[in-house]
Amino acid sequence: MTELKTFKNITCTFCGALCDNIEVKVKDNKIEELKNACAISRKKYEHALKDRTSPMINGEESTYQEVIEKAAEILKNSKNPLIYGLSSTTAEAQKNAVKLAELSGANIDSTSSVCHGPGTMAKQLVGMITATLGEIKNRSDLMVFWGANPVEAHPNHSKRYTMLSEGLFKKNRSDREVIVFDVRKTPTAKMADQFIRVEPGKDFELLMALRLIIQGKKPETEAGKVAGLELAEIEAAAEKLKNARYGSIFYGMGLTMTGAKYMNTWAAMSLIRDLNNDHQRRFVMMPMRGHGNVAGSEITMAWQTGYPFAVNFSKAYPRYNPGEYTAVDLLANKEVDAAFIIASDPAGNLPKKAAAHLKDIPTIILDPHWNFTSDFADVVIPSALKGITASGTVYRMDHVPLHLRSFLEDEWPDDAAAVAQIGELIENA
Amino acid sequence: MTKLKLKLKKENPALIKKGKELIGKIPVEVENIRADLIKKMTLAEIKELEIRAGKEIYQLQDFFEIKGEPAEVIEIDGDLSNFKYLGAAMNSGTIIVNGDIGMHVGSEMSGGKIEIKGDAGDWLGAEMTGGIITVNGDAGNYVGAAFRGDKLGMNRGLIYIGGNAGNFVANKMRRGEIVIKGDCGDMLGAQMIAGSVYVFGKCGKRAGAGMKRGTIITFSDLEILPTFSYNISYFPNFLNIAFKHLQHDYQIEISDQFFNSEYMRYTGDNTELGKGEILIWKKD
Amino acid sequence: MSDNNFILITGRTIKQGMASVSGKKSDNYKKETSYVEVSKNVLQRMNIEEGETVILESEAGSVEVSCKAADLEEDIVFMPYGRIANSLIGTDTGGTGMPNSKSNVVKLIRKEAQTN
Amino acid sequence: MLRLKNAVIYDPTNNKDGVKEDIWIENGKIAAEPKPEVVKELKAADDLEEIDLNGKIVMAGGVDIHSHIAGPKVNSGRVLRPEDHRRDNVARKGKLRSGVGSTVPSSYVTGYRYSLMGYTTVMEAAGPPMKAKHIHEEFGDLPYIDKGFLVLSGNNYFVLKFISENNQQALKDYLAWLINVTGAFGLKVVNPGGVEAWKEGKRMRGIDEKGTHFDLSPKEILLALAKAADDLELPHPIHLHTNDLGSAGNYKTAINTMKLLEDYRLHITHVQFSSYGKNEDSKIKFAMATDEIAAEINRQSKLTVDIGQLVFGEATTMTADGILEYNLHKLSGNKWVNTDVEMETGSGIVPMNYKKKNLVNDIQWATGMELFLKIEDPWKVFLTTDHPNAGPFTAYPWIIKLLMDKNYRKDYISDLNDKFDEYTDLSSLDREYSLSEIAVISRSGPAKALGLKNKGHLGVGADADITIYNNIEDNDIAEVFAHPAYVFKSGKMIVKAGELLDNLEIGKTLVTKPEYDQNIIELIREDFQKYYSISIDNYPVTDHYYDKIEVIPCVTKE
Repeated sequence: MTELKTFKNITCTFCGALCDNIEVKVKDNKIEELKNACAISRKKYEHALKDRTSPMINGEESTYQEVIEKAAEILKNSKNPLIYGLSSTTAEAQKNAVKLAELSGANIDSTSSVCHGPGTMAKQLVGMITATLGEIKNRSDLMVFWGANPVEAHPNHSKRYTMLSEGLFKKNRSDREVIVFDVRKTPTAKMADQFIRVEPGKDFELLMALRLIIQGKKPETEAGKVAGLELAEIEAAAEKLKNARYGSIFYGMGLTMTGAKYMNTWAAMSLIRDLNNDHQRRFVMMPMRGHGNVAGSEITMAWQTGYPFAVNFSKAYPRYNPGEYTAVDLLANKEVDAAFIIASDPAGNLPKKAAAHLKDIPTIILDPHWNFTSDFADVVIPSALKGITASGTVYRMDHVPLHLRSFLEDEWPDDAAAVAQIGELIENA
Repeated sequence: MTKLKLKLKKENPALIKKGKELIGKIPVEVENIRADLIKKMTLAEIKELEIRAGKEIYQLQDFFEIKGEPAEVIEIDGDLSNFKYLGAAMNSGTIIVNGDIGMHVGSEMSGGKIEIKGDAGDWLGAEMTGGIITVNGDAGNYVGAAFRGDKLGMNRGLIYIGGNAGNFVANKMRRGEIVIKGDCGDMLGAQMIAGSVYVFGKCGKRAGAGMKRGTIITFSDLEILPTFSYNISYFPNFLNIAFKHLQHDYQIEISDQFFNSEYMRYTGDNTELGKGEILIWKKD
Repeated sequence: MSDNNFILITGRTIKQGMASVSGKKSDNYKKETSYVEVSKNVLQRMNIEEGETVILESEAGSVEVSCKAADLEEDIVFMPYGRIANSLIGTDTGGTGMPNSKSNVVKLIRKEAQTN
Repeated sequence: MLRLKNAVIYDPTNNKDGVKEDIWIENGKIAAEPKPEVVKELKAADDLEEIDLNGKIVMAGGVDIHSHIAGPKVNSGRVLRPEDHRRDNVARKGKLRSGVGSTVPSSYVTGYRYSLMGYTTVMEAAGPPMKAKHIHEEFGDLPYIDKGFLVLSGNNYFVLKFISENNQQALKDYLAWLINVTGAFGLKVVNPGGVEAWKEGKRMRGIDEKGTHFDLSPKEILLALAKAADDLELPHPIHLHTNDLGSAGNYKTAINTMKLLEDYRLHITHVQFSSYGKNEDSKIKFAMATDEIAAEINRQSKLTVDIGQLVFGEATTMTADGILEYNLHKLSGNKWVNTDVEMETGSGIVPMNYKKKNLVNDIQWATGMELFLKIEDPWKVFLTTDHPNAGPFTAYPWIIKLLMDKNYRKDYISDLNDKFDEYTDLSSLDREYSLSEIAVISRSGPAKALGLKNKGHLGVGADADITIYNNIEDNDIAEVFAHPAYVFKSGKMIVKAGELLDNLEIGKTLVTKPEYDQNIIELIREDFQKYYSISIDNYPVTDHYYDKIEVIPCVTKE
């Protein structure tokens, strides 16, 4: 029997907040004790070693080497494959995946396209004013959550980085005003000083009205209302934004998935830009990134290809176009003839009819755990657990990189190794 | 008139099959099918013209039965809904498609004419700088738009759509005219810089969002953004001239009722320059 | 909007999060992703009991889920993000790559009403 | 062993100005000429490869002292600008990875284009310490060239805190610790105090004003940092982006700064952006101050500068100086990125298009040119475009042509704004750079200023980073420098006949490891744990991030 070993400052990879203060006690390759983990993180660690995948081809058990070779064969023989997922794996695996996409003339897209990709598209139109989380903790006197519900999606976010954190200049909750804009009174809204209910799908109109007021003009509407709100209410909200010295807006899927989609974020980014026009006032914004390393998927893809997601390699160089090379579109239009899913579950997470095409074409999945996609995948490649049995790099929602240390043993290689091996087989074929 | 006639083969390398069942189609990129280039080639060269399906390179004859002779006019039969970049960057000549076509038709074209008898995909005439595109059926999103990150969309030329169009029509448009006989989707003329768009059917949400200059003319009611101002109700003479120009120069039918008629004028987007205008026809 | 049409908001819940990391194929994941939250007033108006199975129908598909009363505005219904909610989401991204995951219109139908 | 025969060598470090000699290469280094009997043996054993250069020009590989090539800011610039890449595609070829180019190229293409131009060492000019892992990750995908990065240290909480507490020892230890844990090569100082002011919603002018929470003037910060860098014997002194950068009349701030730090080693970067006068009577307000700046540089003995030469056309401005980018955004109306990095620094990005007919752009262009021509000693002034701020690095060959050929320069001026001559002296400057002087400003000088003793020259023991150009008599100068005939990196041929060989390799990461008192970690731990958002234990760049590394020793006193 081995001794109890303690690992401090371990990074949890569940969400984009990447809390790096998890304490784990390990004995006999098992987690005995966990500290500082949120409810979701705790479940994640508890479940880590259960429900593990094993090498499978067409529903038959196989060997690791065989599944790797089969994956290479499928990608090589495909005319227009899709590589998708990436946001729950390490930057090292993401880098290798881009190389693999290049080698196999594939389309490569991350879950970002159905998550915060629209924010990145908006950034390409107007730019983005942002900060690292610690800066917001230290300075922000007004925190706005727009279509974001971190209490349920990023449970430790408020304690570590926002409302309840201790900062350099802002010490506690009473030093900060908190406003939540949302279509429903979420648990996050319940923690705020003010909840402003936005009519569903009308975020764009409200953001544009706020911009106008901040520019010193008046919105015009026949009904005297915008997004279900009286003009006076909107003016009062604008006044609060204007009174901030270092304001911050955290935005979630409530902005990126609704109505005007990326143009919502464009409007929000334009609002933030306008708010910075007063010399005394700073204002920043932050996407509430969901998956642990979804930010990393955009970062690694960008330095290798110049583009953040939705990249196509059929011409042996990268091309970019969300709406064309994004997973939902490629699958819904039935344009791809093979798919390699890396650390994701499109059958669970994409619109059902898009995921359905995966059942028709050869599909490979690389994931440590069984999920809805591995259920029908032609090839299942098992993998080590990021941040538990595998090391690597992850990028937080504010692009701060963290190194993952492994503290348990695994029988399977990690994602980075699997992807690299498939790439080598294609390259040397 | 001499013509080059292409007919899509029923069996072609783009088909994705599972056993005998057709389960999808690989995108085919045909930017080499350009009237201005083909007229200078021999038939033998045309047959071997490079065409890309996914990562594989094929020849034109792998996909099409080729008839006629090298000419300034190309006529294509078949369902080309998975074909992209037809006539992209073309500067003269004519392409006629008797069927549907995919994305990027006539993008960056500078002259010539493309006629689509069926539907067209997204990015039709994106960043075009001249020429005429007509679509009898529907068109997709980003008609006459700017590509991702670019500053300027369509900059001269005409796009006519007989059916409906998708979202982001005339996105960042700089110059030229777009005429849509049917409805269009959301974000019409978003971030438009100049030029004119006519929509005879209904417009989706947020028309003119972030527009700087330019004119959107519609003939049915429209939800106006709070960042636009109601300006005036008047009889714009310039519209009469514009309609006549569309009738004479492009043979576009325009009902008499729209001439010498009253229009409501809104200006915006007031968060930007505010010099764009939306004209809404006032039914008597 | 007609009386039983609502905007479907899909989103994360802490229990859905906990369940999703505890095995996608567990009963618990199914449980945490197969209900719809509806405003109390709407339930009352439609004469639906809490816990009752209802049918949600969108252009993309339809699902049967159980009903929860919630402190919600009457124009929306809420479902935890997951496989079942995704049956209701269409694939048209409008050229953006992003489907309408939070702005789909769904029709809420009492299952009993239908079978009867 | 490799022998490059019949080379015409321009190696200013070793006083070789067009000397016809052979160059011998062994184990990646320049070797002494072996004795005849050894040559015989090598030949017999087929261990001697010979390339006849037929009188081609040979210089050490180019050294870029200041360029933005990797890390969070550069990458954010890539994401920001799909339009920058769309028409400039590089397809996969052999082992060479694909990518995109233009002003913010992808990592692979950045390495290719430097190599194709004969540059073999590049210093990434500014890295936020907290995101250093990202820089090193990108370095792993940046082929061929040797590279290092300068860590931002002019506005860091602990820097400002220790200076305000007058604790020079702690400052020195902290800086040394920072360089060690971030894997940096040296210290970058950007608008000291001014970035903190930007975060606090304040504006500071000059170097005397105090304004921020820390109640320090830029002057106090500059003195403390310059002293610490000297005391640590860093190979490269503080690398300074001056206060008030980019604004009309800022030359006074630059000169005050130069005078303030006269007794210390100092490198002022992209000095072109710090050399503007102000003319209240003129519509554009902008004026030249190249006489004043050049005179001060000529007067000083330790000071070096690089230019940051403006290039007409597309550029992507990016700097840790957040307020500067805000100003550029207001000026241009272009898209604007700002990222404040907690406890350390800021940053901003704005795309720009410099236009030939724009008088302000013309003055900026002429400022760079005039400084090149008015600074007498080429060992004090280095070729940069502050890539991609004033223009892309791929413009270096064109700038070299402008410096070497006064007639070309005059022709070029005729394309600019009609009023050009009313605002500038450039038309009256007749100086032309010699090949030797070009070798100084593009390799020997920067290598010396960086303290890289094995770079920038072709003496025995130097790294065999060698660039071979066609002669300039029969060819266009810009063409010669844009397309070297051969490039050798660490003794291996990587470019032949203007084409990259497809043997993809990753170069070395250059770091320094100054010594410090370990107690510094305990001294900063409490504030770090409270006010950073990550643990201090997760802050250091671990060995996972280094592939090939070279530690440059901290010795400045001979």
